[in-house]
Amino acid sequence: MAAKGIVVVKEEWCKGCNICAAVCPTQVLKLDKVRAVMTVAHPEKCIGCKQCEMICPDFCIYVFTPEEYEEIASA
Amino acid sequence: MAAKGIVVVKEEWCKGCNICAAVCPTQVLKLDKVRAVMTVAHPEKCIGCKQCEMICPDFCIYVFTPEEYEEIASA
Amino acid sequence: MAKLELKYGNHACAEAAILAGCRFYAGYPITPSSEIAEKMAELLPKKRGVFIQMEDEIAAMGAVVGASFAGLKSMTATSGPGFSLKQENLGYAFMVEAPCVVVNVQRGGPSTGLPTQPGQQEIMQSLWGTHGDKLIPVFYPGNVQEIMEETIRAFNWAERLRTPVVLLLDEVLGHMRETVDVEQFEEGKFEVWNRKMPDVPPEEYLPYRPGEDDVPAIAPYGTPGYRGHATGLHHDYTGFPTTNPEMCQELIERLIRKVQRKQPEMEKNEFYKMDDAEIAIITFGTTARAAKTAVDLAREKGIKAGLMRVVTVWPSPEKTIEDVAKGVEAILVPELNMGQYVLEVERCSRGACPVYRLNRANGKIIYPNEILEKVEEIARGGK
Amino acid sequence: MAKLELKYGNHACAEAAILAGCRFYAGYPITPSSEIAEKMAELLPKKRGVFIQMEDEIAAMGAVVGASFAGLKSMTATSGPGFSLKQENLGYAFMVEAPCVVVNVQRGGPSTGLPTQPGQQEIMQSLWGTHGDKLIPVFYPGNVQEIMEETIRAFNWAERLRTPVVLLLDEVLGHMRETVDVEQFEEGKFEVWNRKMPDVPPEEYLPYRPGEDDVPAIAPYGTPGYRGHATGLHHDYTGFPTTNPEMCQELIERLIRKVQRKQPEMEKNEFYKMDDAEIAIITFGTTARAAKTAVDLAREKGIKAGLMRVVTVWPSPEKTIEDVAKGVEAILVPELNMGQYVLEVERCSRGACPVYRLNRANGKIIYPNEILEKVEEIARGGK
Amino acid sequence: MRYEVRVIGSAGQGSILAAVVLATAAAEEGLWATQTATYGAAMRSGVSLGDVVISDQPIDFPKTTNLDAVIIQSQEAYDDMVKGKPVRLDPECGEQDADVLVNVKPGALVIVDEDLVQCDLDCNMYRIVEAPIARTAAEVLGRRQVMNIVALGVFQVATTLQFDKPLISEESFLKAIEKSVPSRFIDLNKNAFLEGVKIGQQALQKA
Amino acid sequence: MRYEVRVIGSAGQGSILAAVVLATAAAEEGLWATQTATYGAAMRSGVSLGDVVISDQPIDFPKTTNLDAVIIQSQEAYDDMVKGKPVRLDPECGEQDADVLVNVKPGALVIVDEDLVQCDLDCNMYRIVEAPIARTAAEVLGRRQVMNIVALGVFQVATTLQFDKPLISEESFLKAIEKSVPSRFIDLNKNAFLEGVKIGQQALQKA
Amino acid sequence: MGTPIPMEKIIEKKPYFKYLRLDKMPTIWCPGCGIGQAFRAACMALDELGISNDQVAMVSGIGCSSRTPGYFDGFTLHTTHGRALTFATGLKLSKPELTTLVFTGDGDALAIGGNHFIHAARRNIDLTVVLINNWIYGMTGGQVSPTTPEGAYATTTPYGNYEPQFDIARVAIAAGATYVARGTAYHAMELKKLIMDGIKHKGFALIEVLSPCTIVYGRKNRMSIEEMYFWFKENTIPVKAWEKLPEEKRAGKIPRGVLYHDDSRPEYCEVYWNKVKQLSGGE
Amino acid sequence: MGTPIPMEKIIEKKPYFKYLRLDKMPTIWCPGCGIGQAFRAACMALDELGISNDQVAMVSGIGCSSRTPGYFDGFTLHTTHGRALTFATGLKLSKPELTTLVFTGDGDALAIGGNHFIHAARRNIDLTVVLINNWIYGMTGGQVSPTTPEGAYATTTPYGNYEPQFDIARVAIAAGATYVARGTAYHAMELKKLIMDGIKHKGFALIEVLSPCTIVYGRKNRMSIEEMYFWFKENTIPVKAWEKLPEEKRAGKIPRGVLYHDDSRPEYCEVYWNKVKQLSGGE
Ligand SMILES: Cc1ncc(C[n+]2csc(CCOP(=O)(O)OP(=O)(O)O)c2C)c(N)n1
Ligand SMILES: Cc1ncc(C[n+]2csc(CCOP(=O)(O)OP(=O)(O)O)c2C)c(N)n1
Ligand code: SF4
Ligand code: SF4
Ligand code: SF4
Ligand code: SF4
Ligand code: SF4
Ligand code: SF4
Ligand SMILES: [Mg+2]
Ligand SMILES: [Mg+2]
Repeated sequence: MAAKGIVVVKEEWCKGCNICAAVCPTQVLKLDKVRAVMTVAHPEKCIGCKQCEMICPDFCIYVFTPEEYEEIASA
Repeated sequence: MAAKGIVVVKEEWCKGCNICAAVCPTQVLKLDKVRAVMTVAHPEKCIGCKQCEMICPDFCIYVFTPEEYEEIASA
Repeated sequence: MAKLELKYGNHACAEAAILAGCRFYAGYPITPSSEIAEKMAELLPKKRGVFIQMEDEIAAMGAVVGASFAGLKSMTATSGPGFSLKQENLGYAFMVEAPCVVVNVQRGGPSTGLPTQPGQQEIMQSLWGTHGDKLIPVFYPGNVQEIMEETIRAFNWAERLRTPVVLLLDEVLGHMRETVDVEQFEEGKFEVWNRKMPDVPPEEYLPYRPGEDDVPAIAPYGTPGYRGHATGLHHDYTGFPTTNPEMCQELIERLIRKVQRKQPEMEKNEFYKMDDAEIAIITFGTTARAAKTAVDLAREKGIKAGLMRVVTVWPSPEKTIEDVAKGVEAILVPELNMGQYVLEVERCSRGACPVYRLNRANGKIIYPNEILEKVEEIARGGK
Repeated sequence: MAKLELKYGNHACAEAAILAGCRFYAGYPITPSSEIAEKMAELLPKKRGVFIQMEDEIAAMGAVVGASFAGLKSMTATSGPGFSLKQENLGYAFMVEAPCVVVNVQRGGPSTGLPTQPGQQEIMQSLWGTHGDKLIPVFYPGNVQEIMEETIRAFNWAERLRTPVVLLLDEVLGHMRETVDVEQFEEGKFEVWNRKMPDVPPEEYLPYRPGEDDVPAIAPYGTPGYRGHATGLHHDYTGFPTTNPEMCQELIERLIRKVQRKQPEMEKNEFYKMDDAEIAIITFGTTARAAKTAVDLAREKGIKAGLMRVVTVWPSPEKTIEDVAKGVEAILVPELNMGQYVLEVERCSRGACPVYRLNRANGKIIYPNEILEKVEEIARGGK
Repeated sequence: MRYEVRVIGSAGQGSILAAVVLATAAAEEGLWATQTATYGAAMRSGVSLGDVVISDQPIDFPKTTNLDAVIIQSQEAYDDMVKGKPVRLDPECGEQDADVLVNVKPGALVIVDEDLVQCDLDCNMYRIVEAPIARTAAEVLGRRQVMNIVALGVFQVATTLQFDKPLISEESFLKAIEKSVPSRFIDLNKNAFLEGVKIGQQALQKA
Repeated sequence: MRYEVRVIGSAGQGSILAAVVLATAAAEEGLWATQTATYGAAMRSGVSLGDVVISDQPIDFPKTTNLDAVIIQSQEAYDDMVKGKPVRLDPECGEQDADVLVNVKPGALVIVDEDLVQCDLDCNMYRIVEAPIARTAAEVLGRRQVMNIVALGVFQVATTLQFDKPLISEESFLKAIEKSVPSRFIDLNKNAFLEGVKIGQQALQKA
Repeated sequence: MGTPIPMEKIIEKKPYFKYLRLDKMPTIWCPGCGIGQAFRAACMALDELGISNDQVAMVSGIGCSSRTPGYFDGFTLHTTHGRALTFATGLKLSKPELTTLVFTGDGDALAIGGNHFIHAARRNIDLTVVLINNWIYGMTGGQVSPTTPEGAYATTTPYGNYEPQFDIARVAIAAGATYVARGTAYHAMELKKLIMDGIKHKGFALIEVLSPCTIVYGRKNRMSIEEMYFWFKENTIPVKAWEKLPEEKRAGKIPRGVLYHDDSRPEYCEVYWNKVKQLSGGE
Repeated sequence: MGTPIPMEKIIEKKPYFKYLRLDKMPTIWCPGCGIGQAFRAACMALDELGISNDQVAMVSGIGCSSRTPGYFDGFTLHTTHGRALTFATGLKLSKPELTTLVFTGDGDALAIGGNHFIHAARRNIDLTVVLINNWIYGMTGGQVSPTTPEGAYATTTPYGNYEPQFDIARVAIAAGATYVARGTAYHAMELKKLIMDGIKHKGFALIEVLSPCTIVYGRKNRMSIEEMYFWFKENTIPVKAWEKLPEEKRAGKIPRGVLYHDDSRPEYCEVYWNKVKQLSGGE
């Protein structure tokens, strides 16, 4: 199944609080406990619900539609 | 008609605010405007209702029953 | 000829504030300063300015600083107890460089003290009342005419140096009426200084980058493009907090230096018969008026007394006091307190001559003959 | 042998307060003093004492005075911003002669400043922070052992003189752990003074009639028959307001005199290698610890340096400083501020020798080698 | 020239307002003036007073020390100012024993209400003017409250005892009244002043 | 005798607690000690450190100026302490170029985590002890958090490099742990300390 | 009849006079000022409750109303402006056995002292607060207060007041007060009863007393002493009656009586000292 | 996927990022701290309302929550503890055209700042106050606050908290606030809406944000970050639903949403400046 959302984590700002992973309905996210930053463990499962983005208190996880992502990644 | 109450004004404390006279139902009291103290102008009219005593903000007008008055005046 | 008008001290202060461009007043009533607020409540709305009576003195001081950031010349007035409460936010105003004028009409203290009587008991508190280090100008006029002059001067220096300025009065000055020569307060006849605006484009704007005069040009809040941050924490040129020791040291040094370096220009004293004086009286405000008369009385008795009336109380005229001390045989410092400015005089005179005191803090002013007696005593070599 | 225990500065202060008999604490949290409150919150309920966190520092100071009138030894602790807010009620405590202890763990100022870093910036504010005149004892220990000693001493003098006492610490002292020889704090091994009770029957009782020591014996509120009144207004022996000038003058003079006359007994300094010193360092608290090491370093280099560490900051050891000044070639006053106690040293030394400064107010402490450098410079005759 | 005046009375008699009007009139006249006040401790009771210093030059010490004139509005106020009996008196004065006022210059003008104040002053020491001030206020003007302004009228003419013309002109007083009292009371107060001038003249003639 | 120790690591590695335990142990031993701390400006990031001064006499200056020992818990902390490369090196050290630590005495004890810190020190200048501290904490004790206490164990034995016996006895450390950590964690920490002693001994043998 | 009778004789018949410091009388208040009414009501309440002078502390801040303790023969404390409740909290918590009254004004309690007011209410500490609401700062000569009616004149509202008012009772209840009542200087006996119930109540009790500032407020707003007293008579109604009024008829009318009473919440000192008992190992 | 994309690109798609001072990020707040949530909600609200950076002032006191203005690219003022509303009042009254937000904490606004809080509400001045209620003094390391739940642990309540709490919304309404809402850090989009309505409202608007102090409060009370967020999810319900709940089922549940809204009362600055217009002779 193709991902409905593309998730990007800005590691420099991430504090590893894990709350984004806790709310993700499809277990896309996984905390790297050693570095204490969030990682996108199962990108393919993302349904693009943006719950992670909306709960992140640190402005550091972003969800794009594949189209949006295409646009910004290619630029 | 004999007075039902005997009214005494402690002049040293009286500030002449006139509120006791204003509430007296039988016009017993009258302000001495020159000295700015309350006087008992019509003692005979007093019905002993104590309204004057109860409204005086300066603890300086007292109403006694004739018996009480007898007792303290004679002592 | 002089254009004389009888003015009430506290009202004169309010009127002069308006002349200086004050357009914001926040206060909380307290005897003997309340008439300043009352006059401001009457005048400001007509001048399209803001008057607000706040819930307490702390709030008043806060509102004044808020208005200052909006670009308005702003002021508050109080007396001892209120002055104590304003100290924390006064320190904040110093730290964030918010120009404003704080008037303290001194009454008798300590604590509630003698609310309707005069004192000169906040001389030291004006300098040391807030936690941390601080140096702000403190002016203390001696008559109603000068209340007007000094109020204007207080606003001018506040704006020029971007600093709070304290204006000390005392109950006698605040509550007296006196003829004022109003001619000098006609439009255009007195100077009004305004704060410096940034002369760089928004991209280059740093609100706490000092100019050559050590004063930064901060744009009023709301000026498009010139956004900025201010904090009572130690901060760098951007206005943001820093704990970098060099930056912090530079900040506190600059805040003090920007005032200190203007001390010579700010210094204001009245000298009366000092040229050949052997006994110098150093004092201020209402007490100085008694002292001036005392000087005349002493001269009549053949004692060469003179007066140095200090108007700019802080930063103190260190050098001038030292010079005076070197030129006389004794100094007398009469004050309506238990000995405050005398400490500064003792310090500055560096042992050059003995320094005597005449103190009182019971709500009564010092009369000329009392100063005279003390002067005679000193002349006789006593005490 | 010494019974050593590692204690945290702020906790040591709280523990010592309990030892001194403190049974009431009201406070409002602020870095770096909060641990005093936290320790009190833990200890007091177990000692049948009262702990309350009030809504702000003003309230805390008020509650402390209220409890003092109830007869409890009481205390509050804060840092700069809170100390500013307490000033009005501290002046009230002085005026009504309510014994209590106010601890100020000094951080970096002014304003919010550097909350987690040390400062010595409230030296002057301790004396001049409130409106009106005031003289209260101010003690400043130099290590954790002494924090305990001085806390007890602060309570003792507060009770004996019926006055608020200020205990200054600094962030380094408050936040450090250090071995303490606890033996001297075992029961019965240290002195505890309690306030004097009236020795007259209720009919003759006047709460503000001073004893021979200028201190009145005021009964705790609730003592049957010994009713009384207290006010921050000037008052007579009955405690009721008066504007009688003689009575008012007598009151303010007595309030200051009762402290001043005990100055010799209260004075406490540490002298280190002062006997033959040519350069004296005068300082206190954390800075004095660096200075002591600097003295040793200077001596190693053949410079006769010595240290006078002031523990009783106010009333200041005027006479002692003057004597020191007369006996040395120069004095250096290093402080974590922009120049405060140095003014008092300048004043007291009356020009007897030059007085040099070493100031810093950026949150960093002064290190021994920095003092050494300054001492060397002075020894070389420079600056 | 330094001229010191005190208006003294019981609280509520408007002594301070009279002092304000007087100082304002002096300013109108082109003179320098200071006006200070002292209240009793309580709000309603006790003596209160307004002091005025007038000079042809800027004034140093703004409070009075040595009064040139005093207007006494009540017995309480009079008693407050009496220092005591002088031991030796000028026999011409006719009295064995007389009162002396605190801080009042010999030769000073002393204006007293002839009905309200029983004074026993050393008449050789002061220029005493007694006039029916309160009575004029109550009976002629119908408002006892304006006695303070009536007193000023008396003062205005009485200064001719000390100077060759009144110290301050009538016009200046009238202008000062305009500036100092609420508009609805201006006429009443102007009349009060003019009545005061009248009884002042009568008193001077009598004396 | 004045002996200065620093425990340094990233925020959250318990450097300050280790310093507290060390100072407490010194007190148990009958020595005088001071312990001070420095935090970074931010709460969660940056280096934090705990300093301890130990002496057989009361201590004047309570902060460290010239360290006798340093325990380095993270690369970030290591980098923070490196002053730079000394120009000339003792050739025996085998390296061309080596790091020098700020405010650390020549001959000082430097304890580093062999997995977490890549250090490049002038080995002639310091007594370097490298041990698998974090690994022992995580693997042997099951709790990476106690690495600070493991490090203290290493330190305890390592002081024999500077003195003829350990500066502070095991017993004093164990008592100090009892006094310093919440009761439910005492055993864990004691074990951590003892494991630290073990790997410390191994490291010394290797060295 | 009006003839002088020795004070002791009079006092004999007025038992509440034992609370007066007779040597300090007359009070400094202006003629007709309602503060005296509130003071008498408090004295009568204490008398009726049989609480002796030695059992009462009275604390105040600064203001005309705050001068009351000076006339009360108990343990009295005249403190700083706005802070009475903080001193009272320290005193009461240290000596819970003292019946503690606080006399305060609208400015003292609600302007500068607003924070202490809401926090003392929140804690539900057993203080009886008599708040003299005279709509003005009396002592300092008539500046606007947080209870000055809209449109009224004060020295700092020369063009009429435009600031909204606090509803004191509402704020107190919202903050946590457990006894809230309103009386007036005109309704003397009712006021006594309200204060009495406030003292009996275990917890934070507020009695707001509508009181005429006859001289300062009255003059500024051209009301005579009598007009002011009669205004209270006309414009206040018992809360029971008020509750029955239809909404539209309530405008301009002020309810009097006990506005709120909740005995269910624990009192602060009790909670604290119970805690202490536990932790210090019993009595 | 997780691959680094230049920040400018990301921002392009997140218009509310224009309010961030990117060079000051990351924030100093602890992992998981809810303050960031409230901050984002405010940025999104401003963006949605089309208010530009140059039109906004943000004022705060002291506390973790009060650090917010440092990250907001507008006219920002980080003042003294408890006094934010006083500075904001001076600023807003002088420049009513500036949309003025105040970020504050439970301690800042309700402990030391309680007086300014009730007076700003009374005046009904047009400020939008975002009050981060995290039940604790976060910045100073976890002392009890006027909103700490009963029984909870704080550094100054080592035996559990026994002080009663303020109901913030109730106090605000009683004091005179005209828009009062409550949101949580968990309910991000709802929070944005509440703040948006608060900004739109002409008058004193309070948005209480229940927010986890993950490190200080969480640790003291042994709750993990997730537990704290889910607590808000479980224990708060929309006010509409809450109103329908029978009294006995309400216990332990906290209503979310707009708790009070009154558009009828005039706004303070408007009243003042209209007065000025009259007195100064029109525009
Ligand atoms: C810190 C401080 N600020 C201001 C004052 C001046 N002051 C004294 S009483 C008062 C207001 C009194 O008003 P209120 O509490 O209503 O009492 P009232 O006189 O009306 O009874 C003020 C502002 C003061 N004494 N202390
Ligand atoms: C006058 C003053 N008192 C105390 C402090 C210390 N202080 C700083 S923040 C704070 C409490 C913060 O609590 P809150 O407002 O709830 O903010 P939070 O950190 O929880 O977001 C305190 C007491 C201070 N800075 N100034
Ligand atoms: S957008 Fe939804 S599904 Fe995708 S990672 Fe975020 S929370 Fe999970
Ligand atoms: S919520 Fe944000 S800060 Fe927390 S782990 Fe996820 S991305 Fe990192
Ligand atoms: S008791 Fe009644 S009738 Fe008698 S004088 Fe008083 S009010 Fe009048
Ligand atoms: S009410 Fe009292 S004070 Fe007023 S006039 Fe009557 S007796 Fe005198
Ligand atoms: S000013 Fe007002 S409140 Fe004060 S005593 Fe006079 S009438 Fe009463
Ligand atoms: S201490 Fe609490 S409120 Fe402060 S940043 Fe950390 S989690 Fe947030
Ligand atoms: Mg009032
Ligand atoms: Mg909080």
